[in-house]
Amino acid sequence: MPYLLNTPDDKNEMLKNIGASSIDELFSNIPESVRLNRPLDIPKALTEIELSRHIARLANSNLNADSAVCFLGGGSYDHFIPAVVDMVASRSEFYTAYTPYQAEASQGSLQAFYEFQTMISQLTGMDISNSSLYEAGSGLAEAILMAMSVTGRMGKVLVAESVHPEYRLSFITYLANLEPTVVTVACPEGKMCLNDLASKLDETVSCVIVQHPNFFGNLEEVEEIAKLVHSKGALFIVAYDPISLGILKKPGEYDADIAVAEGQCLGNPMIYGGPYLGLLSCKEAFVRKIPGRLVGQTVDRKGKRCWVLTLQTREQHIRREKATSNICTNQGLFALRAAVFLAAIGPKGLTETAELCFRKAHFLMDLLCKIPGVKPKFNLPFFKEFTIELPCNAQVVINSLIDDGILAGLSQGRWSKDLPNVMTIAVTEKRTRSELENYAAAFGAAITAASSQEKSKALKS
Amino acid sequence: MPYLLNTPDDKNEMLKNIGASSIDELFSNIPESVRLNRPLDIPKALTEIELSRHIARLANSNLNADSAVCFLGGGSYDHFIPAVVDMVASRSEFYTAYTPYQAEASQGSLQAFYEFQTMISQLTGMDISNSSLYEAGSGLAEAILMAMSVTGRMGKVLVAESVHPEYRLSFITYLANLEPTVVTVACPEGKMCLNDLASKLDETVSCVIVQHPNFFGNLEEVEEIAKLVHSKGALFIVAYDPISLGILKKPGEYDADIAVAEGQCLGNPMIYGGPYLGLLSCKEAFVRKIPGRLVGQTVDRKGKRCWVLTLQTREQHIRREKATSNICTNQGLFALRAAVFLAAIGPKGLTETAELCFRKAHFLMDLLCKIPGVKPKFNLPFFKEFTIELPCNAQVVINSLIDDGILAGLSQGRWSKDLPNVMTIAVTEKRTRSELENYAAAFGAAITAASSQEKSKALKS
Amino acid sequence: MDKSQSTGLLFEISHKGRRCHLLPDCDVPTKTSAELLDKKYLSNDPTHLPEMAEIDIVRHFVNLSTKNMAIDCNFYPLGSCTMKYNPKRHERLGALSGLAHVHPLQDDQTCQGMLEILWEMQNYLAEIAGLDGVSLQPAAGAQGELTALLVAAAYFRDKKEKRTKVLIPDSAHGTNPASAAIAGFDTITIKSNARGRVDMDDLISKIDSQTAVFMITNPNTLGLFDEQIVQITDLIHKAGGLVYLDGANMNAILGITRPGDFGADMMHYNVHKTFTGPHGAGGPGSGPIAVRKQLIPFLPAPLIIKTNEGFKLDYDRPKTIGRVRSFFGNVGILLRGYFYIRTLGPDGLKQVSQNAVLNANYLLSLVKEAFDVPHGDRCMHEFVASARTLRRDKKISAMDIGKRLLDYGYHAPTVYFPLVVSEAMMMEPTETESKETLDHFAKTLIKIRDEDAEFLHDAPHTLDISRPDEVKAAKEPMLRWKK
Amino acid sequence: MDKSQSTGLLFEISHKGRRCHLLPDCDVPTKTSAELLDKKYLSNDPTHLPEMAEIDIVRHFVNLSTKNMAIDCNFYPLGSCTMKYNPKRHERLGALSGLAHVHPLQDDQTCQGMLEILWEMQNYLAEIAGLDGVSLQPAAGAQGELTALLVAAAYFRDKKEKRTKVLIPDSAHGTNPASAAIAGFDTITIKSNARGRVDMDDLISKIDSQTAVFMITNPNTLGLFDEQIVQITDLIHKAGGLVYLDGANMNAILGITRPGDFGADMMHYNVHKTFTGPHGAGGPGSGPIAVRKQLIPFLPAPLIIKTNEGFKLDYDRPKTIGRVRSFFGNVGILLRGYFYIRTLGPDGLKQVSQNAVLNANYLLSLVKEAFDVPHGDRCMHEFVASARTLRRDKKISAMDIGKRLLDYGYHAPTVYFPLVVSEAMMMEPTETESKETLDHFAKTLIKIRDEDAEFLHDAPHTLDISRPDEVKAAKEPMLRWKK
Ligand SMILES: Cc1ncc(COP(=O)(O)O)c(C=O)c1O
Ligand SMILES: Cc1ncc(COP(=O)(O)O)c(C=O)c1O
Repeated sequence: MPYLLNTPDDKNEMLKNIGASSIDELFSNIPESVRLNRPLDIPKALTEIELSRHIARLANSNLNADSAVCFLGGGSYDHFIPAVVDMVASRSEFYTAYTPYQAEASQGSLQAFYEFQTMISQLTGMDISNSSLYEAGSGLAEAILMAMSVTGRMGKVLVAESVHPEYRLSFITYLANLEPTVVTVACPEGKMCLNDLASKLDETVSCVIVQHPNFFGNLEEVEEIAKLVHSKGALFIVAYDPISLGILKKPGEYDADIAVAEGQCLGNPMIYGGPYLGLLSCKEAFVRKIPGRLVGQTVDRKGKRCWVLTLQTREQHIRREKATSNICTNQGLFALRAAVFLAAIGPKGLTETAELCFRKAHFLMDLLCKIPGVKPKFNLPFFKEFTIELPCNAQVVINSLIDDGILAGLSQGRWSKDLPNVMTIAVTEKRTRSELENYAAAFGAAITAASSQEKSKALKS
Repeated sequence: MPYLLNTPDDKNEMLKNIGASSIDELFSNIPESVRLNRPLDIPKALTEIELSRHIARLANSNLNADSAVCFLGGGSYDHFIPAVVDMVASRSEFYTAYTPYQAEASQGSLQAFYEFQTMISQLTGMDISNSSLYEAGSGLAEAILMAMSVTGRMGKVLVAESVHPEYRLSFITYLANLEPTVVTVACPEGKMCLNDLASKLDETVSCVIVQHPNFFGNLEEVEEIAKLVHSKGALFIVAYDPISLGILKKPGEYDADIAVAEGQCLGNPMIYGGPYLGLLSCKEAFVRKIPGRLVGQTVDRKGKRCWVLTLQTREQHIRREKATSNICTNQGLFALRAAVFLAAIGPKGLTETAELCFRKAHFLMDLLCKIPGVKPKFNLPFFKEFTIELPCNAQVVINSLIDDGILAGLSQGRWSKDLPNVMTIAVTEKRTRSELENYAAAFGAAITAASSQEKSKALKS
Repeated sequence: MDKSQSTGLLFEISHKGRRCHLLPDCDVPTKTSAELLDKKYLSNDPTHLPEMAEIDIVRHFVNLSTKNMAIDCNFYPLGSCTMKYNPKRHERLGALSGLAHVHPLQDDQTCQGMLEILWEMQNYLAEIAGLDGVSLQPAAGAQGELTALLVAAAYFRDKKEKRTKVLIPDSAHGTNPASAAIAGFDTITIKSNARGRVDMDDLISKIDSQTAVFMITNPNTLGLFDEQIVQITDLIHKAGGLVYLDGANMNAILGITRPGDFGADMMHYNVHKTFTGPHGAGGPGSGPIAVRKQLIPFLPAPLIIKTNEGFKLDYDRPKTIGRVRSFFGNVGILLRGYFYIRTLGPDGLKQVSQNAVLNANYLLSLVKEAFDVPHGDRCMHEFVASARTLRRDKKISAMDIGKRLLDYGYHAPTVYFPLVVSEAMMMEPTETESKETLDHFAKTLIKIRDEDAEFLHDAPHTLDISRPDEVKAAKEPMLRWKK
Repeated sequence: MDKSQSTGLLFEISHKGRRCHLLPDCDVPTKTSAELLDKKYLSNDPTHLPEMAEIDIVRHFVNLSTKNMAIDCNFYPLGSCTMKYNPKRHERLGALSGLAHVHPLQDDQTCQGMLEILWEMQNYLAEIAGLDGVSLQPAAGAQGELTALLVAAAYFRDKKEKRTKVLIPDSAHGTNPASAAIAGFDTITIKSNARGRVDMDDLISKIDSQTAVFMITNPNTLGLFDEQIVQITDLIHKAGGLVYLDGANMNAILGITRPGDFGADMMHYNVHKTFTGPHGAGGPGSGPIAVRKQLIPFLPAPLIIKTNEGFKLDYDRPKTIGRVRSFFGNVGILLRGYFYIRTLGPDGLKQVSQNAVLNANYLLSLVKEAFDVPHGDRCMHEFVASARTLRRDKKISAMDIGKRLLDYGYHAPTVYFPLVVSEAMMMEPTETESKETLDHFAKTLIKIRDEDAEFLHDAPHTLDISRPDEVKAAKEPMLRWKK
């Protein structure tokens, strides 16, 4: 059996030393009545050769961003991952270590996490950052719990309708049995309606959550929102796109209180949704309310600079039910990947990447909107993702582009019955002009086909 | 520019310290007349994103053992490479180190090479092994030079016709300007003709070279050959297949003097022919004549066991034109891979692998020979590779199987005009029964098609 | 050997103008963001990231890495963490483009292979649990706990029962009460008895009509299988409550007994423990939950179902609690769990537990000669020794021993947990270690016991640092580098 | 930290019955080898390989690896070896199935992408050399030398000229004379003059009608560009000989001057040096050769040609010397060279040499304050310092300094080569190092110079071992483990 080291001889010697006559005897205080007296009903063992063949077959059956041209976004993006990121993350010492509880045996990871915390703070212009949460959806839930604790307000939590529907559902689920109710602020024109916000904002509101750029790709009026929110003493929680900060104002510049993001775009593969990387940074004043692990700098007994997990009294293993969060295992390896990514891309690279995304997305938007019947859904500024309205069902168009090797975009109809003809398209720095032009051509053909099909269906019925 | 670290400011400071006014000045003693005063005519620089796209496109255009079912052999085989081999070889400390000249800074590699030397000795049953040569063809050339030196004989070198034609050509080329002449021993029935050997063997012969299993896959009569060769005081050099030693007699068991092999099969990718791994092991008596690097055990100044490059007076950097070989850079990383592979496969795994190859090859041979017109070319025992005769041109059949995703085998017509209808097929442990059955079915169909085409051609002409 | 040149902070190594990742020139004629966007959106503050060359980054992180201990380098008997070997084939297969580069919102028809693997994984985990339904969504054990408690709350709400209490043994992991709190429950602590099991009297006295869930870790954090389990689950069920199994210790019972069979209604797995997801110096994990039939309607959406047209994400779950995160789950870790289960098969998984328990008992048999082991001579996959006598007699603490072990190339056991044992040293060897390793380790422990106390207080002596000042770290928190 | 548990020899760790790589059951009904083969073929001797589990193998080699210094961890200024950074993208791309798993005997039509890359590589190397034809076949620099000399021999044979001598400067690398010997030539040594260049008088006196080839390394192993080169190549050509350039030092002159332009007729590249193939602790390398038009017919077969039906391996070369190895060449290293050339482009390659030379001169300017640098204030990509004064005055040798550098985290320079400088320390920083690194390194060198001689004789002090007994190793050779 692979991974098991005891030979029959070993076992006998060990049992002798233990004073047991058999391995079964070691399980004797498991009541007979609850023993499983049959083999588990799972498939029989595979050798590495067999497993590799089996998995290669299944993997090959999936379209993916290497085998197709990917325009999907919605929180997960086909950004380029420099090889140096994979190389560092594949170091045994990093990926097969546990949480750095023994500081002396973990200075490598502790220092890397401290660098991660610093870079996330630098990136966002916020004071401090924790050393990761699971991903953005539950990260927002943590941010809300934190805001409740900071403000002491158990009233409403306001969220823009333009926040990713899966993020919204995540924190609504987290809060289901707690006092606050989550109230949605309308976004009739693709971004948060400031009037609706003003009308719902009062002194019981602990926080307001906005995503910027939002789920449609549009930019929000974050500066005005921040002022409004702060005028009622609530906290402003923003969900940002880390890559966008190569161009756009940082959360710290527009006075966000807590900045949360999905860090997948920072050197992490899309891998069907996870593991991803929840980023949370905030103002210094909230430091003792922050969820998750924090690495701090200190000195050892000889005065040498070093790093440790700190402020652990916030955490569940000490504070139990009074902890700031229940999180234990976080996303260490992916925080490391993000740290390497940020060091590799640097300030110039981030700006260039953001600018490439921006220009290519706008180029594609322009191309698509030349197709008869296709038009921007909103007339709002956007970054790398945009939303258009088609003259036909978006999912039909998306399906028909699969054969062209194109993962064309997200149909908003998936989340909203009112938007069957609306789709959102993401463009990263990896896309080339010819990919964009081919896409537009295929898109045009698909629209023509789909429209005529719809018409003939309509005629028939 | 990637990989260049000096910024303009750095350069200025450095030039100041050097006392030069410009970088150009540093090149001033290159005569003007021979300067290249234009840019090199090579394509412009690509970023990592662009290079990755470019290479992925070219790589995808190649059939390979992952995308096709591979039955090609002839010295390079599609054996399975356990993941642990890649993992160890990707350790920065191993693959980005230089030759271990500074023993203190190289104990990792030195110990690994010592383990490699030991395992190659264990595998072959020979006394000692060096720490690698380039590959098998030039490895045989080195073995011949060594045999000349050991025996002091500058007369003939005898080689079986059944030795890999590229190996034969390699050492013939090496020896072109030296005294010995290479004489071929005939193999009319697919293995070395002992009578022909006896007739050509005399006291001037330094060595006799046999490959076992040979280029057709057949087993040679190594024990009888050894006796014959030794009876005239010549050395017996055998080229073996390392995997075959899970079943077959070891070179040490049949009294070979020098055993050479292609170590690609020991955990190294086929990668279109190289880098591969030349294995050379021999009797202890020849130790000071051995080509290439040797790692030896010793102690450090505190008596601690350690390892160093040793017997360097054999080598070119000390002995110059009198060295046992001109080899300097060898195949360190691939020797490491082989060491990991051998540790991973272990004695049982090697036997099981050999047995799987053997049985699957024999199964396929039986299946193919049920196809009308297909028959074994020789009636000789074989290991994992066998040679059959078709009723039509072998290359035509091979070409027609490409569309079935099958790399079908080697046409012997490539090397020998007399054998257009003969092909050699290799089967490794990776092949499954259904692959073999599919292959036989496709093969049968291809033969039918090819034969009828040949017939109609023949009719027409 | 000095490594300080490359292991300063990135920000100290940073050099103005250095670049690593270069971007292609823009190949579209579109205007720039400065031209197209209103100034109010554009940052006025330059990005303050370090400026590094690739070689600097590599040297920095490679040299940093060697300051870690890790399974691939060291025996790592960290109790409750199941630090088993992470097979290298998992990393190779998990990196295949057809898995690693699948977008989470791809349509089902474009990723049938992925869905097949995950659907199978749902089934395997249900079978191993002896339960009926599985959600692969939770990102780690703690989130699995929370998810299951939210499911329980929804279940009771659906049944119109108002139950507010979650009962938790004092030996439980901190995530249990923390999760209960977020799920809106009051937590009631249940005492352990002298044998390290649930104190039945205390339990019985605390069960009432408000009892929603009893959370039990079995084998518990002392490495003991609570043989009262059937009685306990009966009691809870009779009171109308549900039993939750914290599955962190599943490595002891795979294929031997199943939580569903001994009365648990819900549980989480730590795939990163039991099914060997690499721990990554603190994650990622994956914490799928398994539940009994009546709770399935409340599981988060989507689940994967098999239909005539292939595998599908099923969102049509009217009673679902919703979701606890975006996207499907921590697929990368689930894949590794799948690879592992497929590699071992039914017989192999059972042998995993048999050998994990054998190794722990063997280590216990070696260690008990030198250290107190308060809960007896037998254990499941781990046990808790105590340095209390040593502390009393020689002022040598569990921490001292743990730190000194580092010098000898062994990671420390989990110390000071569970809280119910003083000077606790919780040791979990796992099944992927050899008898030789355990022999050596035990010898080293005994050797350390006999070393000088002062010397031990200053241990480790051969690592890069020793005994960081944690008080200072917490009092004057420095959580980031600043110029 | 103690690593001895896992870094004993594999054979000592081996444990009877352990397994790592398991094989599937046989799925064909065929008989076994024991049934089908005559007993005389079957081994009677069980295989004596170590028996290991995967975790044992991983811990062993991972811990062993940390006993190496390497570019990814340390500045490695080993002269003549061009220890430049090995880009990580190369490893990723080189591992693609469509490259790594192509069989060498696949038909041309099945691997056009591979052939395209290699055909391009032939062209790039010809252009960089300023020569006309390229063979990618040789496995390393030494084999490139041999191949080219065999080509030269065939060329003269074809011309019916009997030329037996190869002239080689005394500063040349040992492979030069060793290759000449195998190619059947007599080697004649040419002196260096006081300026480290070819002694023209000696050269002229040794040129005669027997002169086949003059092998020159330029820049030479002292890091000096011999500005007499045009005069030298003219002399050789006039005598009817050919000029061979040892291209180990091409890193100094990429895009600045070309061997073909300064009169070389043949050369080899060390792709593993100049074009950054990872050195792998001793290989693999790749040593392609470039030659002038009249020599092309003699190059080994096959070359790649471009035809209307695509790229082809051309074996139809009637005058070819044959081949020097099986299969195409060290493709894995050639691919990395191709990746590198494509990443840098024409301007980048020139900057490589400019910065390599700048770095070497800068380091020289720092080092010369403390050490002799016998051949002056300027150099190309490397220079040779000498510890001769230090040796005389303080009994500190080049070896002592090299060994002490290890303690400081720097690999030693090449010591005692070239032979023409006593107490030589040959330093080649390469272009992939920063000014900061050079500053630090130079400071360290100067610091070492002032350390105690006795202390230095025993250096290194902080590595795993110190000063192995090489005499013992050679006198009583132990080349393998035995029970
Ligand atoms: C007993 C127990 N329960 C729960 C957890 C929490 O699991 P996770 O860290 O995956 O969130 C752990 C792990 O640390 C544990 O040991
Ligand atoms: C100047 C010089 N020539 C030739 C060689 C031989 O090259 P290789 O080691 O690739 O065979 C070397 C490298 O060691 C060298 O430095």
